[in-house]
Amino acid sequence: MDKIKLDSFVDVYLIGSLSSLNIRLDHTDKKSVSVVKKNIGIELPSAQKALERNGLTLCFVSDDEYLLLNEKKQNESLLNKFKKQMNLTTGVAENTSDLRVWFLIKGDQALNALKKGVPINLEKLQISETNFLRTKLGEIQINILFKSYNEILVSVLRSHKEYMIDWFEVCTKRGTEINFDF
Amino acid sequence: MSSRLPRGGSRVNREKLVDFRFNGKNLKGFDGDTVASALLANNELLVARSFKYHRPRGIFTAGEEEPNALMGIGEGSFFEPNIRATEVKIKQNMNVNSQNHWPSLRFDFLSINNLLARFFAAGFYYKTFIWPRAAWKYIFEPMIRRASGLGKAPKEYDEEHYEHIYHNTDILIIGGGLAGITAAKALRDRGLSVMLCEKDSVMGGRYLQDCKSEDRERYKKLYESSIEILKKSKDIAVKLNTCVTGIFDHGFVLAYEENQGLNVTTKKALWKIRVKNIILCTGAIERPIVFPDNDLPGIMLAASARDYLQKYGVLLGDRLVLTTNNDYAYKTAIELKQVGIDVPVVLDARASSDGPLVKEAGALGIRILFGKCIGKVEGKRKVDAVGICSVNGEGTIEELISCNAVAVSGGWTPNVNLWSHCGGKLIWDGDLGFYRPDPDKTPVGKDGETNMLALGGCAGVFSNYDIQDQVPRKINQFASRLKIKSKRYIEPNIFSKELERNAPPVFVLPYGASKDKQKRMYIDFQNDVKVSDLQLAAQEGFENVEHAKRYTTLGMATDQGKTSSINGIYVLSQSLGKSVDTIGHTTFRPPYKPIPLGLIAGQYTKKLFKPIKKTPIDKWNSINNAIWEPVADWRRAYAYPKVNENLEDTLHREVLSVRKNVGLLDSSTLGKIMVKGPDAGQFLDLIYTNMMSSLKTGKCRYGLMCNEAGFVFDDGVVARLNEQTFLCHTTSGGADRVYAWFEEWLQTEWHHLKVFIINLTEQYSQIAIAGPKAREVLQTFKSIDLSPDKLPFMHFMETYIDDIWVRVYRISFSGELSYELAVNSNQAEELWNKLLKAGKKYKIQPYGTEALHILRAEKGFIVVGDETDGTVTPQDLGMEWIVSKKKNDFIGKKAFSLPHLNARVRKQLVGILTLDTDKVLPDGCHALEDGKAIGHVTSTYFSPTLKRSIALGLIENGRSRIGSALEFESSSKESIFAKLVDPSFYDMEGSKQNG
Amino acid sequence: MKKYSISSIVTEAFRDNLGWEKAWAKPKPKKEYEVIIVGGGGHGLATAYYLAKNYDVTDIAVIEKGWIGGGNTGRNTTIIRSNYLQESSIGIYEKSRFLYETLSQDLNYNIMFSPRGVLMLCQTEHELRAMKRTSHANRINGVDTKMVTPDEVKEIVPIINIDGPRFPVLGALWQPRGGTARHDAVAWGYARKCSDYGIDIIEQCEVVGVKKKREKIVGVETSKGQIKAKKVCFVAAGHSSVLSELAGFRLPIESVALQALVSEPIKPIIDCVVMANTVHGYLSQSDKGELVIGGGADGYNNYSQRGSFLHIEETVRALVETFPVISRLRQLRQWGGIVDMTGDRSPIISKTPVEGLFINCGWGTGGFKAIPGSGWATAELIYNEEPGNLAAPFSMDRFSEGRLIDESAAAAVAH
Amino acid sequence: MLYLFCPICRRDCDETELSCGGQAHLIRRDHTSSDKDFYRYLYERKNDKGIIFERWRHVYGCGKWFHTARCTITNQVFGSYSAKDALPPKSLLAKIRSSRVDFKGWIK
Repeated sequence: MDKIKLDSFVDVYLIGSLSSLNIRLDHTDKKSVSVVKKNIGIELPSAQKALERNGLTLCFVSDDEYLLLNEKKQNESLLNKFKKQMNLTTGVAENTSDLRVWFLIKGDQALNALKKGVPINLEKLQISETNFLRTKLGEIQINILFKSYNEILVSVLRSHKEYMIDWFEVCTKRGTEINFDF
Repeated sequence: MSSRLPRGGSRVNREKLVDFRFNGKNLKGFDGDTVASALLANNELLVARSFKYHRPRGIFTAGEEEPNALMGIGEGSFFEPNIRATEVKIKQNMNVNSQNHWPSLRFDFLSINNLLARFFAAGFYYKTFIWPRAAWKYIFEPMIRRASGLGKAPKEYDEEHYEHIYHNTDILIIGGGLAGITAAKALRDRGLSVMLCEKDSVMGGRYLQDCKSEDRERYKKLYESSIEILKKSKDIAVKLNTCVTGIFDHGFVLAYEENQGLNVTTKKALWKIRVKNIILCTGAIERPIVFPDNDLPGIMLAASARDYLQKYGVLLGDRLVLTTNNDYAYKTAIELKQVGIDVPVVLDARASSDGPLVKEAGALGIRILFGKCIGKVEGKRKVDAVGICSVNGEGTIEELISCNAVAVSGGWTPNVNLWSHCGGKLIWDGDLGFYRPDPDKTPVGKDGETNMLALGGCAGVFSNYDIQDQVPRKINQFASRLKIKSKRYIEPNIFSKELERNAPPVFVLPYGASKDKQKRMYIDFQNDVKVSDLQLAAQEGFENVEHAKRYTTLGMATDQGKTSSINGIYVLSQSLGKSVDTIGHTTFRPPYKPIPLGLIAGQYTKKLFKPIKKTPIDKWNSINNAIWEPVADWRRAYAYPKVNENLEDTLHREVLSVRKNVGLLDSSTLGKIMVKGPDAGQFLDLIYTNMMSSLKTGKCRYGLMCNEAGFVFDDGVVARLNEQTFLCHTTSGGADRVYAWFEEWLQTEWHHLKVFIINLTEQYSQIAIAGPKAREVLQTFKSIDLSPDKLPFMHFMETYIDDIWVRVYRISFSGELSYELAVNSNQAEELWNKLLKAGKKYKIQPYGTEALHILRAEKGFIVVGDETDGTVTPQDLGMEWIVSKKKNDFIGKKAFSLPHLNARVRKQLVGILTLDTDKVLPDGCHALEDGKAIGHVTSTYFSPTLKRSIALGLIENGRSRIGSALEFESSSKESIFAKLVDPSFYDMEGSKQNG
Repeated sequence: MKKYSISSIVTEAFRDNLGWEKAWAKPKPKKEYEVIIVGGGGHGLATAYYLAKNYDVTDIAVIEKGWIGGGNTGRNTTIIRSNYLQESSIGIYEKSRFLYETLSQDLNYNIMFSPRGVLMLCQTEHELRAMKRTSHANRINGVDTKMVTPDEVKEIVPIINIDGPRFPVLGALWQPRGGTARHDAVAWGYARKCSDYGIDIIEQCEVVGVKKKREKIVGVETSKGQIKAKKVCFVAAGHSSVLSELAGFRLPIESVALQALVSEPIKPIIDCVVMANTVHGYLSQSDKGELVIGGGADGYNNYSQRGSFLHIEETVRALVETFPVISRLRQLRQWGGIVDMTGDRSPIISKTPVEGLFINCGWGTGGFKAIPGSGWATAELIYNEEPGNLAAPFSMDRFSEGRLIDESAAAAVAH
Repeated sequence: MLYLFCPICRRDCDETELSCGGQAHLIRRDHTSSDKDFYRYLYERKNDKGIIFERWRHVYGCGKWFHTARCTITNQVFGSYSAKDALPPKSLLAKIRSSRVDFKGWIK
């Protein structure tokens, strides 16, 4: 994870790919739901939420689509087993690690950086437990995973990586902070 | 002669001089001066020329409602035309220039229009310039266009940094005057997020300027304490220098932040705010009375003359006559008198008035004449004297008063633009003479409930006492309506009751003005719309207010009628003999004040304009100087020219390298959609025209997708990974469209099918290796066995190249022996380089999309988007074989059975070989049969393989014409003749690709 | 009708212009007319004018629910061109452009038709090929257009940025005799001539019901009482579905908001019309000096004459990228009209299931350029009760007979 | 700018995140239907000036389709409901009738 050299009011780190699985299942199908619970050990999160347990984060994308992120090497074998079992049910789990590229935005102006392109009420989210949003940033799709109010993980399609770096350079330039007069 | 007082001016810092240039003259102002106040301080009364008659124009107001003082400011890439001098603060060495005159501001050649004004009444250009016909194009229009427009456009590209900022708030208070501040205090600590936008650089609005000197201390204390309260409360955020410019549906608000003072680099930001409720406190704008010669420089709105005195210590003139119909304007006379300015007379249109301000003016020895108004103004490019006449009668002059400034006030008009942008209606207040918001027809939010509350000046409530009395009450009602549970807000009212300012409304004086005078009574200063113009519009039948506005261009200038539309509507109503409220008013539209186009574009221009998608092999492509071609959002390598190799040679080299040796193509942009589930086969049978459920695991099958109307819209190879999983490949341009198409059918029509899809387009990259030596190159890797029986045509296998996992498809778009290698994107560049190294001794070369187009055209394969344009069916393409006869239902089946797709003459795909083999048919040229077009060319190239030109085309009953020759028209007048053949020119039996 | 000319202006100038008459009379509606035209926009008034001029039918009422020229006629970007792809489209749009050339003289009303040229940019290989196909179709059907190279584009429009970098200009289709006209003047010019022919123009008169007897038109119910007629023609653009619902049949159209904006007036910087379909924006400069900018239509049904800011933003961003010098010019005003989009983006000039009831609608985003030709063809249809060769391809049942005239598909973008 | 509630993501979505899918509850006509019904399905639309039921897809978010009831004159939105519902739910029709007395109910 190396820091991108930017004259910016937040710190931006390029993480690159994170080992991840796209999961799709019918949550009324007991078998596939139990496969997830047994292998991953995390409840299916509700809308806008992401639940984390020892290096695995399960994010809600829609009522039949979830994104599973893995930050610990030793979970790899567990994931492969899960993938096999899942694909035997009516659901599906597919490796999508190369699909996205992740960035980390750090700093207390992190939320303000996103306000330059995300048309959502970011302040309203209770940042207590992790929130996960899939929305738009300017003209591209973005995933936002709130670790805390000043530490936000974002990901875009890998083909938008350079566009995203340009976006940080333009939109988080020092001096363009969002400030209120009082 | 306007000048600067030795002391005073709350906005200026007299220690800091600022040099600036006006029309080349070096002038001085103070830090904090606007261009307007600085010009007035230097006795620059003449500042502009009007649009139509080029009459001399002076500064008329002190705010964004200014119709006259428009300047070109700045240099080079920061130059900007049509800037209101009243809004921009002067900066060191700022270069200000007046506009729309030649050779100079003082001597403007085009002011001859003014002499010929009688011939240029409203709408004259509809009645003339008709004969002779060509004259309009060659003489009249060029002449009019050269004289049109105000400022000059910038020459250089804009270096400014603009930005869009999204924000959400429960309550947005627009305007930081007394009403806004009181509303903010009343709304704090209620668990609501409140945002207040104030367009000025300081809060307070008018109530500090308009107060009497003895109240100043009391008001100042209230102001300071209020600001302290707002600063301390967490849930209130205040933005200065931010003007709300537009209200849209569902609580979407645009605000333009333009802070000129602070050192922030973002000088210009467009705030996109979502709000639940809006508290409108935008105050009111003073309205002039229309009198003869009222457009001379030196004539100004009464309150604005006072603003210049108090904010900038600037005097409009040292002998000022006030003409008004209300008590409130007397403050201007009083305050100017108190600084020693001679106020020879106050002309009051009313019969009498005993208000305190009138008494105070009398006590100061100011002569007050009731029932009088201005009958004429003398002076060339400035005011020398005014003629007094009675308000009734046709305006004969009773007395001439020499003076060099005139202040005028016809009362105040509530600022209702923002109320009206999104559904809010207005009602006419007959006795006060203005439109104000109709409390029963408010703008509504998404839920149909009212979402805007107008308070203070913009609701027609002007006096401080009334505002302080009503605002807390209205806010508490508003809070209870929104079921916001919290204590009622009460605030002591420190203001004293004041007399009503607007007295009986007066719009145009004298009432019986003669025809000649009416031609010198200006309503819209910038577009030179006179009282006589509106009378002419009414006379000619343009009775609807919208017709009158368009016919006379009233209120169509850059101030959008802020100080002129009410007076214009009054004159129209008098001419038609109808009451003003039956006339109605024109529509208020965003933006409230003009905003830069660059601001609307925001930061998403230049580098961030329309995001480019780059493949994992993009870096290699750019290093090897690929020419780029935009395909959907991607950029793809079009060709890889060598140093000073022309494009034609590059394409020939790349095509022949595939035909003779082996070529490498970056086709990562191919759409890749995984379809998984027990009903996956059944779903794909419904989507594709041919059977997919019968596809065996490990095999591939080419498929065509049509829409319900039977027209082809995408194609690609489908591979069956296992019993429940298919991988559908689509065209690059169609990837997202097809994914959305699958989701639409699965979610809204066939939601009983147990199928899930995942868009894996960017998870895998795809590298095509094609040519006679393709297999040999791959065989150099020990770990891989591609013998024909191991991997026959239209099959795939998963294997490893060294340690890189790949899925090798034996499919071919070029017609050669070819493999497409799917690899996880992170290892794509590594594999690409491995293949190049391995293929070196086989003379491997990369080829681009154009070479691919030539290769597939030689083979006769179609490209969706070239051969098809959304009106072409599989049958037209001669692909009946791909339309399943057995399937019960699929998208397009009904359409194929329709009479029109079969009976009528259809354009069919054919190959076209020109008789002269060197002649290449032009792109998109048409086939002719006795003069009528019967078809067009869809793809046309010179084929390096066959050393002749080839083309594909869609020709009426094409297949039955095969063998015959046809005439093709071309731009160079002589036709080209060509023979129609089967649409395939190379290796028809497919021995190469199947070998 | 008092003739407009320089001499009449001079004589009137010396008597305070008191001699000018009403441009069009404001009669009360009669009980019955031979023909009622519902919709007082450009197309409606032109239909009435050509009924009188070509077939001297003058017992006509043009009824308008608001004020004439107040609908799309007063809200468009005034572009006139005929460089279409399909032969039947070329027929009607070229006829219109041809009639526009002499309209000022025919109506004795200066509509300021300015044949200053229309440039349609090609910014992708695909669009270049599609435009070349159109240029060939134009040449065969007698429309004077030609492809021009990027350098020629730069010559015609010096302020254009042809080098991208995102979408470099690869060429353009140039129609020198396309151009613009003053939209209000077209409506008022036709209205004045119609009134002179004795045609009744009735404003503030909304149709609230349709009277039929066994699927044959009898008349219409309006806010000013019932009016009978042998023939009725709906020419109401965005409100066509509202009227067809009253008459008991449905149309293949959707009404959406189409927005436009003008900048503050500046000295001339661009003399022709430039259209950039790939990035969705088009631009011309009026004779007052304002840049007139238009873009794509909204994506959802909407009768509110207000659109979404997102389209203004997309269009302006595309044009600032294509003409960087306009970045510091300021938007003066924005507005929206309700356009009626058909399935194949081509108009409907046709009989309807109700005998004696005709309809002219479906012009979508391209109605202004077709006003004279549409009026001509609709007059022919109403008079003969059978469509002439201009209107024939645009019958309502072309959808059920699959004779689609698809203009947008070819360019793969909304034209 | 519309601000529609996505029932899946349980939040209001800016119009720029969505794409409209036109008239809701069109019944798909397959090969067994008459030519006339098929053309109506492809091209004929209600295009009402008033309350309409339309389809939206949350393209930049969950990717799910949903239905909304919206007035095309004032852009008032009465509610969103699932893409799986073949008809507008009764509760929604009641809510519309309560605020719009002239509402003629759901017409095919």
